[in-house]
Amino acid sequence: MSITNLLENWSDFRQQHPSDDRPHREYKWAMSIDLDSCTGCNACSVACYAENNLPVVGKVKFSHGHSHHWIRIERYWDNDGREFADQGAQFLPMLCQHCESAPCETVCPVGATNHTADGLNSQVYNRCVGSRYCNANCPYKVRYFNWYDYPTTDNVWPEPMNQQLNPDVTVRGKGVMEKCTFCVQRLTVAKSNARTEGRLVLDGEVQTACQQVCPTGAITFGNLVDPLAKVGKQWMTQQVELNKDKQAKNEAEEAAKLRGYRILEELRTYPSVMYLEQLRESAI
Amino acid sequence: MEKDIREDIAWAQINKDVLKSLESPRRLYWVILLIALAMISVAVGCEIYQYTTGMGVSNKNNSHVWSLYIATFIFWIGMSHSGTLLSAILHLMHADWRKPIYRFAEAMTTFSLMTAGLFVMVHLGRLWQVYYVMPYPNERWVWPNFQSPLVWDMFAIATYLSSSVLFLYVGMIPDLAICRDNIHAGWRKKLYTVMSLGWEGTDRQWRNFRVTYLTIACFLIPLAVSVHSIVASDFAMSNMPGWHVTSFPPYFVAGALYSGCAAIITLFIILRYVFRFEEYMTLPIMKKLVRLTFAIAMVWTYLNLIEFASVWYGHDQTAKDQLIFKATGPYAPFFWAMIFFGSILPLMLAFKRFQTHLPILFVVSILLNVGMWLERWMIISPSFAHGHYPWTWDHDQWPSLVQWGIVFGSFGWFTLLFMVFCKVFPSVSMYEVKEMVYHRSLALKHKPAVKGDY
Amino acid sequence: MIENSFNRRDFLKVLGWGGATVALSGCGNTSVEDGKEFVTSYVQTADYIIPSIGTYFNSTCAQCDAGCGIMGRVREGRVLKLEGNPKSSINNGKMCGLGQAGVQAHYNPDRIREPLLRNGNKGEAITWEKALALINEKVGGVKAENVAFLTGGVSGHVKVLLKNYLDALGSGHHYVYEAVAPSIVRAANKKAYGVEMPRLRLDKAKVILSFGADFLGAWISPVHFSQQYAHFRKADNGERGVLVQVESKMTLTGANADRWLAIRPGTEGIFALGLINALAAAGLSVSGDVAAVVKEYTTDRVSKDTGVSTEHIGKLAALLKERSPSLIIAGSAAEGYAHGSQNATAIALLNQVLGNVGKTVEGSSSIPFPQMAPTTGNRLALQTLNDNMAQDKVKVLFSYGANPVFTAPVSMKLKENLKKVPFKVAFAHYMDETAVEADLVLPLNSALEDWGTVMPEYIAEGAQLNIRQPLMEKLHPGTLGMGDILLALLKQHRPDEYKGYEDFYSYLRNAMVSNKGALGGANADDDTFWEAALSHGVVKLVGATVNISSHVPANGLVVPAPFVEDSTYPLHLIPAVSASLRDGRNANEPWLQESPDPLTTIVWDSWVEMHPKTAAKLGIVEGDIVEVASKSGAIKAQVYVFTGIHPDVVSVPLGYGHEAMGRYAKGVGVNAFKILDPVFDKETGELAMHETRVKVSKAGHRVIIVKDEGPAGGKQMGRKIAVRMSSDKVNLSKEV
Amino acid sequence: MYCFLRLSVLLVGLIVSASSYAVNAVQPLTTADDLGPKVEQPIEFPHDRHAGDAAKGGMQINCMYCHTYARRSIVAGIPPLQKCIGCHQSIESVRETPRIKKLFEYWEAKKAVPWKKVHDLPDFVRFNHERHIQRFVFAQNKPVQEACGYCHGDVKTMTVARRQKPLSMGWCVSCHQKDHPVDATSTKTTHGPNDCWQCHK
Repeated sequence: MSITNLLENWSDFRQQHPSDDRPHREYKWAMSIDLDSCTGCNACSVACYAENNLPVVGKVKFSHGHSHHWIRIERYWDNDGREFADQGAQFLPMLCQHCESAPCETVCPVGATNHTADGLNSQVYNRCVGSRYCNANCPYKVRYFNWYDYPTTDNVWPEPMNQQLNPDVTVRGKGVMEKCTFCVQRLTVAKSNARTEGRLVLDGEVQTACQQVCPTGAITFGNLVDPLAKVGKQWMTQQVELNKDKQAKNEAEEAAKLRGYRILEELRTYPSVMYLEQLRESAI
Repeated sequence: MEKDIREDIAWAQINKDVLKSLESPRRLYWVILLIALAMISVAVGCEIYQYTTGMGVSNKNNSHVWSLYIATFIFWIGMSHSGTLLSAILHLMHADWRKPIYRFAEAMTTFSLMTAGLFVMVHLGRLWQVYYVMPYPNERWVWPNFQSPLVWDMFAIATYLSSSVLFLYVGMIPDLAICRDNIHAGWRKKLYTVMSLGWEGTDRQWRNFRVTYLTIACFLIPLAVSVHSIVASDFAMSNMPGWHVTSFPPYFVAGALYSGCAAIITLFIILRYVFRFEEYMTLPIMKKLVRLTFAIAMVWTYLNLIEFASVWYGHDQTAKDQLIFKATGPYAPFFWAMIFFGSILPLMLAFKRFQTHLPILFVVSILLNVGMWLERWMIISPSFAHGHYPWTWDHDQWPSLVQWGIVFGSFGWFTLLFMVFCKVFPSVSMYEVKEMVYHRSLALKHKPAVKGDY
Repeated sequence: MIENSFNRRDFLKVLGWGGATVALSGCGNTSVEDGKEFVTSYVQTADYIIPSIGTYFNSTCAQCDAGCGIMGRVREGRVLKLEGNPKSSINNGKMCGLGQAGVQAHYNPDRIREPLLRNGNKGEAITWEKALALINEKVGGVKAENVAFLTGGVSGHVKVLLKNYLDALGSGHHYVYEAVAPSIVRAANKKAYGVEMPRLRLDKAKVILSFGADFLGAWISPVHFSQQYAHFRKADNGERGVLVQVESKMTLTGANADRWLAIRPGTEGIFALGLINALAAAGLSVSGDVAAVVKEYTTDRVSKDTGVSTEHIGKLAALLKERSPSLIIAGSAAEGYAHGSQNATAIALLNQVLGNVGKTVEGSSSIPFPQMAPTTGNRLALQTLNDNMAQDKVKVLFSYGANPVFTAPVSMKLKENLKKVPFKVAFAHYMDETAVEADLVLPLNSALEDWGTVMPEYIAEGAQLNIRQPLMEKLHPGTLGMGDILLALLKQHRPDEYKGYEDFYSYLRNAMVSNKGALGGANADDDTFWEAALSHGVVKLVGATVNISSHVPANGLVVPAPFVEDSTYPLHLIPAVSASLRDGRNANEPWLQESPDPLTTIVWDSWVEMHPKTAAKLGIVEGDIVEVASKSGAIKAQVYVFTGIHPDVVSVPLGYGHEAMGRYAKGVGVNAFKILDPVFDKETGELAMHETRVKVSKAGHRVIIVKDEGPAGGKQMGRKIAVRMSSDKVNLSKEV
Repeated sequence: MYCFLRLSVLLVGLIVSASSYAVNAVQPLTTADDLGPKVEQPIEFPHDRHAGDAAKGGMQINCMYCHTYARRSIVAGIPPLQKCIGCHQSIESVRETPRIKKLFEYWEAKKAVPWKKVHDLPDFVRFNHERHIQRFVFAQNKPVQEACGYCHGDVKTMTVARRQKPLSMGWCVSCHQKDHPVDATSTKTTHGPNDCWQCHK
């Protein structure tokens, strides 16, 4: 608690985005989402409600923009002026991007949101004072604030619905910020088990709720440090590098053949979620 | 040109006039007090409702996480700069016309800071945990996040508040002594006796007094500049389009001085009437004040244009969209109102005929502050409504009555504090006015007024 | 997973203790364990039960009829979350949002908790003994043919018991009713392929042409099809299948199509024949009779009739010709008309011409236990029942797994006819519209606390019997499983035959174990077999493959010309089946109400979809409340304008507009079933869902639609957010 | 003007000295014990008889014989009634004592004993027994009672267990900042993890 130990721990509390002198040691959790497989069916979103004790706010509060969906399906149209949306829609599951240099982390006055050693963007509910600076500074607006005290609000978790609540996840009271955690409760268990057996978590050993439910397997999640992890291979083949704000491939020629990209990368947030572009057949 | 103050006022007269303000103001004073109380009760009601029900009732949402509270917070911080400007800066510059009016300006500083402080609290989702923001040895062994501009705010405001209170108090000591000697009964007597710290006006006391006062003045100026620069960095340090602007700190400071001066004009007129200070708060002084305000207004306008230009010629398309949205979107009326009140209206002050026309000045000065308040709001809300991420844009989320109620009430709170102060303490610095009169009279006797250190 | 020493039901009892002491306090940040001052402690327990570690048990999802295998996470006696059961070939460990919400059906606060007997206008609680006795008495009082049993699709042992019960009564009538079932397509398939539901191998197809089959959203077995779809989009060799969707209202599947063709409602058959013609013209060998049928469907004419441009027809024909095998699917858009059967047949014909039959359209396999095979429902059944009720032929009516009062069009006058039935029994979870009408309401166990077996209609490979087992102790002691009720009822008639079974569990166990040979447990002892079955959640059956025939009766196939303009009712109403609400049975699960509709992102309300052109013509903008009036009725709802719908069509989602059922469903949106016109498919007599013609008029005020989409709409405003590229640019085989 | 200088020099001096003190001020690495409230248990379980030293008439039973979940779950857990009975039905000597009678009453009624929590952490905290036991008992071969004792105090001398340590965050951190050898043999040491999500959920 002395200033000294503050200064010492500082670097630990403040994980910078990985550079050559500070690489991720054991784990770097990351995700990739194939927009060509994603059908926009919303299963991931509902699964997230089930896993993470998200409150159902109801029509009125939803209309005021008080909704809580840690992973939301955005639907974009791309029929410029044509009579019909005849190439369908573009669905995009948007969740916390767990940026390696997250804008939200630096601004929180009480350090309630930090970067973990595994490259997660952590949110500590009971430390949060509700200044909402983090959401103000989040370019993706994927943080959700508890505008009301949902545990005590009627018809959010009426008896016996509260028995469904997941004991591994805190039920957030009023006035705290929350967001996607990459299902950290699952990660922690997996890591603990692996540690007991004296190994690292194997690829596929742990799944996020959204990934596990996704009927088309559009979501891949895993440890970017693990050379065997599918997610790592995907990032590799797509030539998307975690600690770049401009990908070399975009200048290069073969850029046209690769469909991996990260959203609002140019803001230097270094997101941990890579998206794969949607495809459309040109023959029809 | 007319005189700032009559040289032939007897010192006794000065005491008498000023002390009178502690006794019997006009009836208007009490009316103002009542109104202020009413306004406060509104705010308190709203806050209790919000505290118990949750921030949702202020009708913010996940796109508009900040709104009027922060805007008004900045507004009050800005207001606080006037005092420092008048007393500290002008003091160092030996502009002696400030003497009759700096006291209440300093009071303003203090009280607007107190009001601003309240908004930080009102804004928090978990007000009951606010102490997490302060660094103190605790059983959790954790510190606040020193990277966060909000923590800097906390420090800056705390320091600024404490030192400006000190400044106000120290500057008051001789006058408190006067009060002590002229009031013969009641709690006031005790109060003044204690507060005047046994001031006798000996030569030594005066010397130390001057040094201390000077020291604090020097100390205060950098503080004043830093405090609003830090508030500015709340925004400049973030990556929101419309906030991420390098020129914000000077821009904010200018705006702060601006609204401060405008507020001084307003209060100048009120006090002059309520406490019958016509002899001291004279029109020539007002004229100087108005000119100062005009100058600052132009500086602010200039910085405003700089901001627009830097956005416009910068390569950031998002920020550009944001600017266009401000000027054309649902916020356009307020945006243009801000431009009008902030940059067009002050042009009036350039004309002599208005510079001393109190009714007009009263209205104008208030409108200037409305403009300043709008400026703060226009910095906050449009950026939330139209940020980086189109899917979460939200153009029709307006602050609820709860928010308006609390903002409204804060003005009552400020007025109450200020008015009570003016009734309990001399709102015109007697000893400095005496100095002023003395020097003027010397000057009259065709002696060059002594400048420099004395 | 479950070791023998430990009795399955004791285990539930034991775990019940943990569940009992769950409290949720609201102050600050808490968890379900907050305010729980006791340590979870057991009398005795199995060593796989470790406090704070979830145990998974397999069962079967009951949210829709697809019969996905589920895997429930149980902790301290409470089921917390459902995952897919990897062992089930239907969903291979995956799930849909609807299935996820199963826990909310289980924990739903509006479930009925004890038997209710009508007393005037309200139900009063009675004991089960009383209830069953009452049924016995009532049934005894009438002739057997006056007893009617209305159910949704049933299968497995419950079906067996049900049949036995009806036999015991002396053949009462069993009506199997499903409000939104592909019954016309089934009939057409039967004719064309010899099987009602052939296996569609999306994963083998290179091109899929779907006529309004929402196989990614709500059609038959969406989770299964979604998995195949993923493989179809990205085959192992990196080939990417092409999906073309032809329909008048964009479905979720349409939103994922490479080309979505807005077709004039009802002209799907014409389009199919036109394609055959175009293919023949392009040199595809077509048998003479077929050629004769299609010869006048020239591309120009088809384009004129269907509103699809000749260019697209040409391209599509070319695509189908060069990329084989393809797969043509007839969905609700094709079958929803009075000539639905012809449409479906024409589409089947296209499949046959393209030689897909046997390649991407495969025969299913026969089921060793026909008595357990699923009986699929249709709308005709309700018609018949309704007529019988109207003629006072029904004295006692049982209703199970169906909510006809909600799903029947007003034109049927079902509610009135119900009144003529002296004694109505509803087996229900909620006080839904039908239960409200009933005289006796019997509360059922939720699917997560019930025993049973399910045999899904659509099974990906082979045949399988899904186990449904309790994941936790009953929430409400007053509820019973359907199996238990039927068993009790049977005991009234055949006591000696069933007295051996203390409850449905013992019956089920016995029935399974005694057949273990056929259930693939020939050389396991009873317990091992039984426990294995429970822990797998599915029992694989060996069923002979039914060979699929391919002789679509081409000659005599006529598809009527497109609809003539109707000046009073200019628009077609398409009642959309949403992936989450379906026919409305799940409307009381808040997660589903709050998860935005994929295309419109609207929540907590129903809406009227409309093309901008139509809206402009009617002077309507988004958010206007309009009245949608058909010959049979009218509903009011908010308008959502978008380009995913044909200008001649308006669409309203089904499943909303409950007048009862529970706090989350009641009064949310409007019920589109109500205003459907009584038009029927000529061959099957099924209600033609898409035949309703409507007129739309402003009903005055305007509202702000509650949806997730912001003011930017679906636009990205120059940001690089959701990016799309042409598929010939990438080489998927290189990808991981 | 001199006084002015003097004053500022004084101020600067003050600040410097204060901060230099703050920088070097070292915190104690563990905070003082803090005795928790007495908890009324349904059966007054004598830990000292079961786990206590033989000298003091204890049975020296390993903590994990009863709290068997500690090494494989985040909670240490209470043994099922089964387990108590397992031993006690063959211990005739104490069969008739009131506590054991009570125990058997529960058993006959097939009712679980409603043991109360003694060490109750806030619900936003995830304390993982498994990790600590694995680390200190199995990796470092620390005696079980010592390892458990770090947080639970000297239970083997108590009858009904009672909280002894503050269980405050600072208290946890104080230990997580210590360096411990990774296992019994190696000289390599590491300190406990200090990122928030390790313990906060």
